[in-house]
Amino acid sequence: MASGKLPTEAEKEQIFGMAQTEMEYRVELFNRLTATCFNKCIEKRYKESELHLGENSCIDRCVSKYMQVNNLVGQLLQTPPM
Amino acid sequence: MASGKLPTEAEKEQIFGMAQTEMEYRVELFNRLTATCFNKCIEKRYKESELHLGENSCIDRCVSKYMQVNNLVGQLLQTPPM
Amino acid sequence: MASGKLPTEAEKEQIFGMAQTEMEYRVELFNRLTATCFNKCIEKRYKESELHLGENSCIDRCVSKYMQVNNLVGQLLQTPPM
Amino acid sequence: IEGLQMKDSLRMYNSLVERSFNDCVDSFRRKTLDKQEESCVRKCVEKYMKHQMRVGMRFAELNQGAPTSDSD
Amino acid sequence: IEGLQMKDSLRMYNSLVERSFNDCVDSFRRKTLDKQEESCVRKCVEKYMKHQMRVGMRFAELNQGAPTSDSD
Amino acid sequence: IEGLQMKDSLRMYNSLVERSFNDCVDSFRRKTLDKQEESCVRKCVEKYMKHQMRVGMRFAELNQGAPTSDSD
Repeated sequence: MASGKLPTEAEKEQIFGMAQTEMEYRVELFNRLTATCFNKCIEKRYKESELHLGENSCIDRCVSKYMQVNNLVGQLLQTPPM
Repeated sequence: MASGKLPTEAEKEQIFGMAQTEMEYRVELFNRLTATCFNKCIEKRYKESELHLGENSCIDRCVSKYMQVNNLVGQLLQTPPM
Repeated sequence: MASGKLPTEAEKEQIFGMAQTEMEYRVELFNRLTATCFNKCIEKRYKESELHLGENSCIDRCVSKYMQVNNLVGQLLQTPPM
Repeated sequence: IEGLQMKDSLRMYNSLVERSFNDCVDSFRRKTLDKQEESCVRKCVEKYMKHQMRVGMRFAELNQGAPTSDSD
Repeated sequence: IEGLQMKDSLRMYNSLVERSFNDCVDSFRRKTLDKQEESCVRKCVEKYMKHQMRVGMRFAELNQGAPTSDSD
Repeated sequence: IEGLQMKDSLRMYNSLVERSFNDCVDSFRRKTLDKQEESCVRKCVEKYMKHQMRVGMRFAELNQGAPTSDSD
Protein backbone atom coordinates (compact mmCIF):
# COMPACT_ATOMS: atom_id res chain seq x y z
CA MET A 1 0.00 0.00 0.00
CA ALA A 2 1.47 3.37 -1.02
CA SER A 3 2.20 5.55 1.98
CA GLY A 4 0.21 8.76 2.28
CA LYS A 5 -2.74 7.30 0.40
CA LEU A 6 -5.97 5.91 1.70
CA PRO A 7 -6.45 2.21 0.98
CA THR A 8 -8.79 1.38 -1.89
CA GLU A 9 -11.77 -0.91 -1.44
CA ALA A 10 -9.81 -3.87 -2.88
CA GLU A 11 -6.90 -3.23 -0.52
CA LYS A 12 -9.25 -2.99 2.44
CA GLU A 13 -10.75 -6.35 1.52
CA GLN A 14 -7.33 -7.93 1.20
CA ILE A 15 -6.24 -6.58 4.58
CA PHE A 16 -9.44 -7.85 6.15
CA GLY A 17 -8.93 -11.25 4.54
CA MET A 18 -5.39 -11.48 5.89
CA ALA A 19 -6.51 -10.48 9.36
CA GLN A 20 -9.18 -13.17 9.28
CA THR A 21 -6.74 -15.84 8.10
CA GLU A 22 -4.31 -14.79 10.84
CA MET A 23 -7.06 -15.06 13.43
CA GLU A 24 -8.15 -18.47 12.20
CA TYR A 25 -4.52 -19.59 12.41
CA ARG A 26 -4.22 -18.44 16.02
CA VAL A 27 -7.51 -20.03 17.00
CA GLU A 28 -6.39 -23.34 15.51
CA LEU A 29 -3.00 -23.08 17.23
CA PHE A 30 -4.73 -22.45 20.56
CA ASN A 31 -7.16 -25.35 20.07
CA ARG A 32 -4.44 -27.84 19.16
CA LEU A 33 -2.23 -26.62 22.01
CA THR A 34 -5.10 -26.97 24.49
CA ALA A 35 -6.02 -30.49 23.38
CA THR A 36 -2.38 -31.63 23.22
CA CYS A 37 -1.49 -30.36 26.69
CA PHE A 38 -4.67 -31.86 28.12
CA ASN A 39 -3.59 -35.24 26.74
CA LYS A 40 -0.05 -34.85 28.08
CA CYS A 41 -0.81 -33.40 31.52
CA ILE A 42 -4.25 -34.34 32.80
CA GLU A 43 -5.14 -37.55 34.60
CA LYS A 44 -7.81 -39.37 32.68
CA ARG A 45 -9.45 -41.07 35.65
CA TYR A 46 -11.20 -37.82 36.62
CA LYS A 47 -11.34 -38.50 40.35
CA GLU A 48 -11.57 -34.82 41.17
CA SER A 49 -12.79 -31.75 39.39
CA GLU A 50 -9.84 -29.61 40.53
CA LEU A 51 -6.48 -29.44 38.78
CA HIS A 52 -3.82 -30.54 41.25
CA LEU A 53 -0.39 -28.96 41.66
CA GLY A 54 1.41 -31.37 39.36
CA GLU A 55 -1.12 -30.84 36.60
CA ASN A 56 -0.92 -27.07 36.90
CA SER A 57 2.85 -26.92 36.57
CA CYS A 58 2.76 -29.46 33.76
CA ILE A 59 0.30 -27.21 31.87
CA ASP A 60 2.57 -24.17 32.27
CA ARG A 61 5.60 -26.00 30.96
CA CYS A 62 3.63 -27.70 28.21
CA VAL A 63 2.36 -24.36 26.86
CA SER A 64 5.87 -22.94 27.01
CA LYS A 65 7.42 -25.90 25.19
CA TYR A 66 4.63 -26.03 22.61
CA MET A 67 5.22 -22.40 21.71
CA GLN A 68 8.94 -23.08 21.40
CA VAL A 69 8.24 -25.94 19.00
CA ASN A 70 5.89 -23.62 17.12
CA ASN A 71 8.64 -21.02 16.74
CA LEU A 72 11.25 -23.61 15.81
CA VAL A 73 9.07 -25.10 13.08
CA GLY A 74 8.47 -21.57 11.79
CA GLN A 75 12.23 -20.99 11.51
CA LEU A 76 12.84 -24.35 9.84
CA LEU A 77 10.18 -23.83 7.19
CA GLN A 78 11.65 -20.48 6.24
CA THR A 79 15.17 -21.80 5.69
CA PRO A 80 14.75 -24.70 3.26
CA PRO A 81 16.84 -27.74 4.26
CA MET A 82 20.18 -27.73 2.44
CA MET B 1 -36.69 -8.31 15.72
CA ALA B 2 -39.65 -6.04 16.46
CA SER B 3 -42.97 -7.88 16.34
CA GLY B 4 -45.40 -6.88 13.67
CA LYS B 5 -42.63 -5.70 11.34
CA LEU B 6 -41.06 -7.39 8.38
CA PRO B 7 -37.39 -8.25 8.89
CA THR B 8 -34.91 -5.94 7.19
CA GLU B 9 -32.27 -7.24 4.80
CA ALA B 10 -29.66 -7.17 7.59
CA GLU B 11 -31.93 -9.11 9.92
CA LYS B 12 -32.65 -11.68 7.23
CA GLU B 13 -28.94 -12.18 6.70
CA GLN B 14 -28.36 -12.62 10.42
CA ILE B 15 -31.16 -15.16 10.70
CA PHE B 16 -29.78 -17.04 7.72
CA GLY B 17 -26.29 -16.99 9.23
CA MET B 18 -27.58 -18.39 12.53
CA ALA B 19 -29.50 -21.13 10.76
CA GLN B 20 -26.36 -22.08 8.83
CA THR B 21 -24.22 -22.17 12.00
CA GLU B 22 -26.88 -24.30 13.70
CA MET B 23 -26.87 -26.70 10.76
CA GLU B 24 -23.09 -26.94 10.72
CA TYR B 25 -23.18 -27.68 14.43
CA ARG B 26 -25.66 -30.51 13.96
CA VAL B 27 -23.73 -31.97 11.04
CA GLU B 28 -20.54 -31.99 13.10
CA LEU B 29 -22.37 -33.54 16.08
CA PHE B 30 -23.73 -36.27 13.81
CA ASN B 31 -20.33 -36.94 12.23
CA ARG B 32 -18.51 -37.19 15.55
CA LEU B 33 -21.29 -39.35 17.01
CA THR B 34 -21.15 -41.68 14.00
CA ALA B 35 -17.38 -42.07 14.11
CA THR B 36 -17.28 -42.49 17.89
CA CYS B 37 -19.99 -45.17 17.99
CA PHE B 38 -18.35 -46.99 15.08
CA ASN B 39 -15.14 -47.12 17.13
CA LYS B 40 -16.95 -48.30 20.26
CA CYS B 41 -19.34 -50.83 18.71
CA ILE B 42 -18.08 -52.29 15.45
CA GLU B 43 -15.67 -55.21 15.12
CA LYS B 44 -12.61 -54.11 13.26
CA ARG B 45 -11.82 -57.44 11.66
CA TYR B 46 -14.58 -56.99 9.10
CA LYS B 47 -15.37 -60.66 8.61
CA GLU B 48 -18.87 -59.92 7.39
CA SER B 49 -20.58 -57.01 5.74
CA GLU B 50 -23.69 -57.26 7.91
CA LEU B 51 -24.07 -55.69 11.34
CA HIS B 52 -24.78 -58.47 13.82
CA LEU B 53 -27.27 -58.31 16.69
CA GLY B 54 -24.75 -57.23 19.31
CA GLU B 55 -23.47 -54.42 17.11
CA ASN B 56 -26.97 -53.17 16.39
CA SER B 57 -28.00 -52.92 20.02
CA CYS B 58 -24.64 -51.38 20.90
CA ILE B 59 -25.25 -48.67 18.27
CA ASP B 60 -28.70 -47.85 19.67
CA ARG B 61 -27.38 -47.50 23.21
CA CYS B 62 -24.30 -45.62 22.06
CA VAL B 63 -26.38 -42.98 20.24
CA SER B 64 -28.65 -42.65 23.27
CA LYS B 65 -25.75 -42.23 25.71
CA TYR B 66 -23.89 -39.86 23.41
CA MET B 67 -26.91 -37.58 23.22
CA GLN B 68 -27.20 -37.68 27.01
CA VAL B 69 -23.57 -36.63 27.34
CA ASN B 70 -24.27 -33.91 24.78
CA ASN B 71 -27.15 -32.59 26.88
CA LEU B 72 -25.22 -32.86 30.12
CA VAL B 73 -22.26 -30.92 28.74
CA GLY B 74 -24.71 -28.28 27.50
CA GLN B 75 -26.14 -27.91 31.03
CA LEU B 76 -22.70 -27.78 32.63
CA LEU B 77 -21.43 -25.07 30.30
CA GLN B 78 -24.42 -22.88 31.07
CA THR B 79 -23.93 -22.97 34.83
CA PRO B 80 -20.34 -21.85 35.34
CA PRO B 81 -18.45 -24.02 37.86
CA MET B 82 -18.07 -21.91 40.99
CA MET C 1 -25.71 -25.44 -19.68
CA ALA C 2 -27.17 -25.13 -23.20
CA SER C 3 -24.54 -25.68 -25.89
CA GLY C 4 -23.74 -22.74 -28.11
CA LYS C 5 -24.65 -20.22 -25.43
CA LEU C 6 -22.49 -18.22 -23.14
CA PRO C 7 -22.92 -19.09 -19.44
CA THR C 8 -24.98 -16.64 -17.42
CA GLU C 9 -23.64 -15.04 -14.24
CA ALA C 10 -25.47 -17.62 -12.09
CA GLU C 11 -24.04 -20.47 -14.11
CA LYS C 12 -20.55 -19.01 -13.84
CA GLU C 13 -20.93 -18.82 -10.08
CA GLN C 14 -22.12 -22.41 -9.88
CA ILE C 15 -19.21 -23.62 -12.01
CA PHE C 16 -16.78 -21.68 -9.85
CA GLY C 17 -18.38 -23.14 -6.69
CA MET C 18 -18.04 -26.68 -8.02
CA ALA C 19 -14.43 -26.10 -8.99
CA GLN C 20 -13.70 -24.83 -5.50
CA THR C 21 -15.43 -27.80 -3.85
CA GLU C 22 -13.47 -30.15 -6.12
CA MET C 23 -10.22 -28.45 -5.16
CA GLU C 24 -11.02 -28.59 -1.46
CA TYR C 25 -11.76 -32.29 -1.85
CA ARG C 26 -8.40 -32.94 -3.53
CA VAL C 27 -6.52 -30.92 -0.92
CA GLU C 28 -8.16 -32.90 1.87
CA LEU C 29 -7.45 -36.19 0.09
CA PHE C 30 -3.78 -35.20 -0.27
CA ASN C 31 -3.51 -34.13 3.36
CA ARG C 32 -5.06 -37.30 4.73
CA LEU C 33 -2.95 -39.43 2.38
CA THR C 34 0.21 -37.63 3.47
CA ALA C 35 -0.50 -37.99 7.19
CA THR C 36 -1.61 -41.63 6.86
CA CYS C 37 1.45 -42.72 4.88
CA PHE C 38 3.73 -40.85 7.29
CA ASN C 39 2.20 -42.86 10.14
CA LYS C 40 2.51 -46.14 8.25
CA CYS C 41 6.01 -45.69 6.74
CA ILE C 42 8.21 -43.33 8.75
CA GLU C 43 10.26 -44.29 11.80
CA LYS C 44 9.19 -42.21 14.74
CA ARG C 45 12.52 -42.15 16.52
CA TYR C 46 13.84 -39.53 14.09
CA LYS C 47 17.49 -40.54 14.26
CA GLU C 48 18.24 -39.05 10.87
CA SER C 49 16.76 -36.31 8.76
CA GLU C 50 17.00 -38.31 5.52
CA LEU C 51 14.41 -40.79 4.32
CA HIS C 52 16.09 -44.16 3.98
CA LEU C 53 15.52 -46.65 1.16
CA GLY C 54 12.88 -48.69 2.98
CA GLU C 55 10.91 -45.57 3.85
CA ASN C 56 11.03 -44.30 0.28
CA SER C 57 9.69 -47.48 -1.25
CA CYS C 58 7.09 -47.77 1.48
CA ILE C 59 5.86 -44.25 0.62
CA ASP C 60 5.54 -45.10 -3.09
CA ARG C 61 3.51 -48.22 -2.39
CA CYS C 62 1.45 -46.50 0.28
CA VAL C 63 0.40 -43.72 -2.10
CA SER C 64 -0.44 -46.27 -4.76
CA LYS C 65 -2.53 -48.41 -2.41
CA TYR C 66 -4.25 -45.41 -0.87
CA MET C 67 -5.37 -44.23 -4.30
CA GLN C 68 -6.67 -47.73 -5.06
CA VAL C 69 -8.70 -47.70 -1.86
CA ASN C 70 -9.95 -44.24 -2.82
CA ASN C 71 -11.12 -45.52 -6.20
CA LEU C 72 -12.66 -48.65 -4.71
CA VAL C 73 -14.64 -46.68 -2.15
CA GLY C 74 -15.83 -44.41 -4.94
CA GLN C 75 -17.13 -47.43 -6.89
CA LEU C 76 -18.80 -48.93 -3.82
CA LEU C 77 -20.65 -45.76 -2.93
CA GLN C 78 -22.05 -45.47 -6.44
CA THR C 79 -23.51 -48.96 -6.48
CA PRO C 80 -25.68 -49.16 -3.38
CA PRO C 81 -25.22 -52.42 -1.46
CA MET C 82 -27.84 -54.98 -2.47
CA ILE D 1 -26.78 -24.88 1.60
CA GLU D 2 -26.48 -27.35 -1.28
CA GLY D 3 -22.77 -26.54 -1.44
CA LEU D 4 -22.50 -27.26 2.27
CA GLN D 5 -24.07 -30.71 1.88
CA MET D 6 -21.75 -31.48 -1.03
CA LYS D 7 -18.72 -30.42 0.99
CA ASP D 8 -19.88 -32.44 3.93
CA SER D 9 -20.42 -35.64 1.96
CA LEU D 10 -16.96 -35.24 0.41
CA ARG D 11 -15.46 -34.95 3.88
CA MET D 12 -17.34 -38.09 4.94
CA TYR D 13 -16.04 -39.82 1.83
CA ASN D 14 -12.44 -38.86 2.60
CA SER D 15 -12.75 -40.00 6.19
CA LEU D 16 -14.19 -43.35 5.11
CA VAL D 17 -11.28 -43.88 2.71
CA GLU D 18 -8.82 -43.08 5.49
CA ARG D 19 -10.58 -45.37 7.96
CA SER D 20 -10.81 -48.38 5.65
CA PHE D 21 -7.20 -47.89 4.52
CA ASN D 22 -6.00 -47.73 8.12
CA ASP D 23 -7.99 -50.76 9.23
CA CYS D 24 -7.30 -52.93 6.17
CA VAL D 25 -3.87 -52.12 4.74
CA ASP D 26 -0.75 -52.80 6.74
CA SER D 27 1.70 -54.38 4.36
CA PHE D 28 3.72 -52.36 1.88
CA ARG D 29 5.61 -55.10 0.07
CA ARG D 30 3.54 -54.59 -3.07
CA LYS D 31 1.99 -51.59 -4.66
CA THR D 32 -1.40 -53.11 -5.40
CA LEU D 33 -4.09 -54.30 -3.01
CA ASP D 34 -4.25 -58.05 -2.56
CA LYS D 35 -7.57 -59.96 -2.50
CA GLN D 36 -7.77 -59.95 1.26
CA GLU D 37 -7.21 -56.22 1.58
CA GLU D 38 -9.77 -55.49 -1.11
CA SER D 39 -12.36 -57.71 0.56
CA CYS D 40 -11.65 -56.03 3.90
CA VAL D 41 -12.20 -52.58 2.37
CA ARG D 42 -15.50 -53.72 0.81
CA LYS D 43 -16.80 -55.04 4.13
CA CYS D 44 -15.61 -51.99 6.02
CA VAL D 45 -17.41 -49.64 3.64
CA GLU D 46 -20.62 -51.68 3.68
CA LYS D 47 -20.60 -51.92 7.45
CA TYR D 48 -19.88 -48.23 7.77
CA MET D 49 -22.80 -47.27 5.52
CA LYS D 50 -25.19 -49.54 7.41
CA HIS D 51 -23.89 -48.20 10.70
CA GLN D 52 -24.34 -44.63 9.53
CA MET D 53 -27.88 -45.31 8.41
CA ARG D 54 -28.81 -46.81 11.79
CA VAL D 55 -27.18 -43.93 13.67
CA GLY D 56 -29.12 -41.53 11.44
CA MET D 57 -32.43 -43.17 12.34
CA ARG D 58 -31.76 -43.13 16.08
CA PHE D 59 -30.47 -39.57 15.90
CA ALA D 60 -33.63 -38.43 14.11
CA GLU D 61 -35.83 -40.20 16.67
CA LEU D 62 -34.07 -38.57 19.60
CA ASN D 63 -34.29 -35.17 17.95
CA GLN D 64 -38.03 -35.58 17.58
CA GLY D 65 -38.47 -36.84 21.10
CA ALA D 66 -39.97 -40.05 19.77
CA PRO D 67 -39.95 -43.06 22.09
CA THR D 68 -37.23 -45.62 21.26
CA SER D 69 -37.92 -49.33 21.00
CA ASP D 70 -34.97 -50.47 23.11
CA SER D 71 -35.89 -50.64 26.79
CA ASP D 72 -33.30 -49.48 29.30
CA ILE E 1 -16.00 -12.24 13.01
CA GLU E 2 -18.76 -12.83 15.51
CA GLY E 3 -19.94 -15.71 13.35
CA LEU E 4 -16.44 -17.14 13.41
CA GLN E 5 -16.29 -17.06 17.22
CA MET E 6 -19.69 -18.73 17.42
CA LYS E 7 -18.58 -21.45 15.01
CA ASP E 8 -15.38 -21.95 16.92
CA SER E 9 -17.06 -22.30 20.29
CA LEU E 10 -19.52 -24.82 18.83
CA ARG E 11 -16.58 -26.85 17.50
CA MET E 12 -14.98 -26.72 20.96
CA TYR E 13 -18.26 -27.82 22.47
CA ASN E 14 -18.52 -30.80 20.10
CA SER E 15 -14.95 -31.85 20.78
CA LEU E 16 -15.52 -31.68 24.55
CA VAL E 17 -18.60 -33.89 24.23
CA GLU E 18 -16.61 -36.40 22.18
CA ARG E 19 -13.70 -36.37 24.63
CA SER E 20 -15.78 -36.84 27.77
CA PHE E 21 -17.85 -39.55 26.10
CA ASN E 22 -14.71 -41.39 25.00
CA ASP E 23 -13.03 -41.13 28.38
CA CYS E 24 -16.09 -41.90 30.52
CA VAL E 25 -18.42 -44.26 28.65
CA ASP E 26 -17.32 -47.78 27.79
CA SER E 27 -20.22 -50.00 28.62
CA PHE E 28 -23.23 -50.36 26.34
CA ARG E 29 -25.40 -52.71 28.35
CA ARG E 30 -27.88 -49.94 29.11
CA LYS E 31 -29.06 -46.96 27.17
CA THR E 32 -28.82 -44.43 29.97
CA LEU E 33 -25.75 -43.10 31.75
CA ASP E 34 -25.18 -44.59 35.19
CA LYS E 35 -24.16 -42.45 38.21
CA GLN E 36 -20.49 -43.17 37.77
CA GLU E 37 -20.44 -42.22 34.11
CA GLU E 38 -22.35 -39.04 34.78
CA SER E 39 -19.99 -38.05 37.58
CA CYS E 40 -17.02 -38.79 35.32
CA VAL E 41 -18.42 -36.54 32.57
CA ARG E 42 -19.00 -33.72 35.09
CA LYS E 43 -15.43 -33.88 36.35
CA CYS E 44 -14.01 -34.17 32.86
CA VAL E 45 -15.87 -31.05 31.72
CA GLU E 46 -14.90 -29.06 34.82
CA LYS E 47 -11.27 -30.06 34.51
CA TYR E 48 -11.26 -29.26 30.82
CA MET E 49 -12.67 -25.78 31.37
CA LYS E 50 -10.13 -25.03 34.11
CA HIS E 51 -7.37 -26.42 31.94
CA GLN E 52 -8.45 -24.28 29.02
CA MET E 53 -8.56 -21.17 31.14
CA ARG E 54 -5.02 -21.77 32.41
CA VAL E 55 -3.73 -22.47 28.91
CA GLY E 56 -5.40 -19.27 27.76
CA MET E 57 -3.59 -17.21 30.42
CA ARG E 58 -0.19 -18.69 29.62
CA PHE E 59 -0.82 -18.34 25.90
CA ALA E 60 -1.72 -14.67 26.30
CA GLU E 61 1.40 -14.02 28.45
CA LEU E 62 3.69 -15.60 25.88
CA ASN E 63 2.08 -13.63 23.08
CA GLN E 64 2.73 -10.41 24.93
CA GLY E 65 6.27 -11.39 25.82
CA ALA E 66 5.44 -11.03 29.51
CA PRO E 67 7.71 -12.80 31.99
CA THR E 68 6.27 -16.05 33.34
CA SER E 69 6.25 -16.92 37.01
CA ASP E 70 7.56 -20.47 36.61
CA SER E 71 11.36 -20.55 36.69
CA ASP E 72 13.08 -22.95 34.31
CA ILE F 1 -8.29 -19.30 -4.26
CA GLU F 2 -5.12 -17.68 -2.98
CA GLY F 3 -6.79 -17.31 0.39
CA LEU F 4 -7.66 -20.99 0.34
CA GLN F 5 -4.03 -22.01 -0.32
CA MET F 6 -2.86 -19.74 2.48
CA LYS F 7 -5.39 -21.23 4.89
CA ASP F 8 -4.43 -24.72 3.85
CA SER F 9 -0.72 -24.20 4.36
CA LEU F 10 -1.40 -22.71 7.80
CA ARG F 11 -3.39 -25.80 8.71
CA MET F 12 -0.52 -28.00 7.49
CA TYR F 13 1.86 -25.90 9.56
CA ASN F 14 -0.25 -26.31 12.70
CA SER F 15 -0.55 -30.05 12.21
CA LEU F 16 3.22 -30.37 11.76
CA VAL F 17 3.83 -28.48 15.01
CA GLU F 18 1.39 -30.77 16.81
CA ARG F 19 2.94 -33.90 15.33
CA SER F 20 6.54 -33.00 16.13
CA PHE F 21 5.57 -31.88 19.64
CA ASN F 22 3.72 -35.14 20.27
CA ASP F 23 6.51 -37.32 18.92
CA CYS F 24 9.42 -35.42 20.51
CA VAL F 25 8.32 -33.89 23.82
CA ASP F 26 7.31 -36.09 26.72
CA SER F 27 8.95 -34.61 29.76
CA PHE F 28 7.57 -31.58 31.56
CA ARG F 29 10.15 -31.09 34.27
CA ARG F 30 11.47 -27.95 32.59
CA LYS F 31 9.85 -25.23 30.59
CA THR F 32 12.42 -25.09 27.80
CA LEU F 33 13.25 -27.67 25.16
CA ASP F 34 16.45 -29.60 25.83
CA LYS F 35 19.03 -30.34 23.08
CA GLN F 36 17.62 -33.77 22.37
CA GLU F 37 14.05 -32.57 22.00
CA GLU F 38 15.13 -29.74 19.72
CA SER F 39 17.16 -32.09 17.54
CA CYS F 40 14.21 -34.48 17.37
CA VAL F 41 11.88 -31.68 16.23
CA ARG F 42 14.37 -30.63 13.52
CA LYS F 43 14.62 -34.15 12.14
CA CYS F 44 10.88 -34.68 12.32
CA VAL F 45 10.21 -31.50 10.35
CA GLU F 46 12.86 -32.28 7.72
CA LYS F 47 11.61 -35.81 7.31
CA TYR F 48 8.05 -34.62 7.06
CA MET F 49 8.86 -32.11 4.36
CA LYS F 50 10.77 -34.69 2.33
CA HIS F 51 7.98 -37.18 2.83
CA GLN F 52 5.40 -34.66 1.70
CA MET F 53 7.39 -33.82 -1.41
CA ARG F 54 7.66 -37.47 -2.38
CA VAL F 55 3.97 -38.07 -1.76
CA GLY F 56 3.23 -35.01 -3.89
CA MET F 57 5.24 -36.40 -6.83
CA ARG F 58 3.56 -39.82 -6.67
CA PHE F 59 0.16 -38.24 -6.24
CA ALA F 60 0.69 -36.07 -9.32
CA GLU F 61 1.89 -39.06 -11.37
CA LEU F 62 -1.16 -41.13 -10.46
CA ASN F 63 -3.48 -38.24 -11.26
CA GLN F 64 -1.95 -37.94 -14.72
CA GLY F 65 -2.05 -41.69 -15.29
CA ALA F 66 1.73 -41.71 -15.80
CA PRO F 67 3.50 -45.03 -15.36
CA THR F 68 5.28 -45.41 -12.04
CA SER F 69 8.85 -46.63 -11.75
CA ASP F 70 8.21 -49.12 -8.96
CA SER F 71 7.23 -52.51 -10.35
CA ASP F 72 4.55 -54.42 -8.49
